[in-house]
Amino acid sequence: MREFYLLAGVFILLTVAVGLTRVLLGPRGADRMMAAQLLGSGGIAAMLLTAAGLESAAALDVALTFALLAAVAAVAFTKSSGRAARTEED
Amino acid sequence: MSEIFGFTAACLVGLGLYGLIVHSSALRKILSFNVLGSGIFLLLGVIARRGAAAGLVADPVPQALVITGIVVAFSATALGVALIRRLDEDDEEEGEP
Amino acid sequence: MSEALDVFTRIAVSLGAMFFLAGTVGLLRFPDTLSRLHALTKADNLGLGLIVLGLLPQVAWPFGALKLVLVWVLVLAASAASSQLVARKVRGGKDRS
Amino acid sequence: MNAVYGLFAGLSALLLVVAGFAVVTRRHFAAVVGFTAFGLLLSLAWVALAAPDVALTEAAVGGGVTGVLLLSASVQMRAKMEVLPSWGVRFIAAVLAAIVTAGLMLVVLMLPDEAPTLAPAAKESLAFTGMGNPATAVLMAYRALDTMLEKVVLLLALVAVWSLGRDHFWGGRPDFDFSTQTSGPLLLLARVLVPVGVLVGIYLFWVGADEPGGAFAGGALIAAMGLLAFFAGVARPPLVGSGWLRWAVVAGIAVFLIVGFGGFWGAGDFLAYPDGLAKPVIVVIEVAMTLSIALTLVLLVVGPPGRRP
Repeated sequence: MREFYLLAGVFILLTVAVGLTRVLLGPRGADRMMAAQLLGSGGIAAMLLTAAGLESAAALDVALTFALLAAVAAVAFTKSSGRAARTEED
Repeated sequence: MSEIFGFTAACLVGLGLYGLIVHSSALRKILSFNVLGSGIFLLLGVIARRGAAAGLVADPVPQALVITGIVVAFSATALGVALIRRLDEDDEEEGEP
Repeated sequence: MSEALDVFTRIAVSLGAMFFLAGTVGLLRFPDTLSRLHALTKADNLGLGLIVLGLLPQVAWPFGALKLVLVWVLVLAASAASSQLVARKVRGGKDRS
Repeated sequence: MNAVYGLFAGLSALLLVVAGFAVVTRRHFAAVVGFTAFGLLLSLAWVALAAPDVALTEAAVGGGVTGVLLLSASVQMRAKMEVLPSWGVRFIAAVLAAIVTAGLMLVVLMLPDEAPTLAPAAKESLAFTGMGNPATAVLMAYRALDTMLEKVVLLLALVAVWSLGRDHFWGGRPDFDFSTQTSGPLLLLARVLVPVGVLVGIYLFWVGADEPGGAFAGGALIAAMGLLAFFAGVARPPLVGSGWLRWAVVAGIAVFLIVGFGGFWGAGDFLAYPDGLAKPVIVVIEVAMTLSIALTLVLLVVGPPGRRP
């Protein structure tokens, strides 16, 4: 069962990492930000699965921290990607 | 098995060093420097993991060192960013492109 | 009983992983920003939701379970709000041009 | 165990790909997005290395406040793309970096089989302080002087950042970039998330004595929540000149010093905790430290005063 958790976690991580190519492709700041957001929730999922797989209760707290910071990062990205886009248009 | 991360750490240090040399903008130099620092922290983490003894899964002393290091690295980054901003502002006032 | 729960966990976690795969494919293959946003929110909400659901029977009761649910609720709130922000930004950009 | 091996290898590969992307890409914004993703992966690696305390600190400091800081800097830059030097210079730099990497890899291979460790010594201090978390015990008792000096570094950095402000702005509020516009969803998010986040931050600090957590992780999380409040416009960065702010910023060091000199009188040495009272004294220091850390991190991100008082 522990092996299953870890493999599922690695699978999700690799999947969402492929999605990171959107950061390269763009074209908008919003697209780049969404790729990062997907990596964020994928990372949270992987962290939860790692917590179960390595039987580390503390990893749950790390996941909780991730969940809170993902929101802060998402807001910061949206606000600044709008700014970056505007200055690019200038 | 934690040696895998040791090799990763060595590569991270190399990557950061490369970025530190080739980038011309200060922001990217700071970012590269942070990657380099993360590599060194990771190396300390591997050493801590190998030092498992006395019923502890890892040697807590290097780990505590890394926690302190992360915060100090952040202070340096913040100071660097503040310097960049001020430089930018001064450039703008002097009418440089 | 615990074997049945294990099977339930396996199914739910696998389904969740599939949603992450689908979300990534959508993010890469869908033609415009708003439909990509749709794909992303499915992965966020359902993928993570299914994994949390699958892990619920396996964690320490009640605080572990409480933390798991809290993680999911926080991600839901963040994803809902930032989707709104992204969508407004995209639409606002179109209206202006 | 094969799955653990898979986790280590997969994480390592991802770390290198994402870090490489963040270093090499020419677009500043994409580089910062990549760096934030790197922080997230790094903290997964810390969990895999049995260092949950470091994972928490890395997540809260590396992913959270550093991300916002670099982002605000990248937005301000007028050039959105990086101009790279010629092909030859890049090649030489790559060779140089490869040599350093190879040397470090050799070091990793040559690490002594019987790893030197301070774990037994740390374990002893654990028993003395009555704590359950070895990392916190090291930070607060075994190497407490380092922790105190590190607080001084934070304060000095803040003094340096503030000194970069212009004279006529002195005493005003920092001009934090994107705090101008707000909207419904953002307000709702801030009102829901900030209280929960502050609560989780206090929880992290509180369990830090016995479980992974501690003042740094808790303080950094609270700092990130403060930034979210600024983003949403529900709070404004404080006036740099206000008296309460200065007291709050030095509170951690002040309590540390009082306890330190009190050690001469109570236990015969600087920063020596009296027998049996170690844990309560450490908790008092940690409360002051968490407050100071949270505030200092926020102030470092928002930068020097940029508006007239």
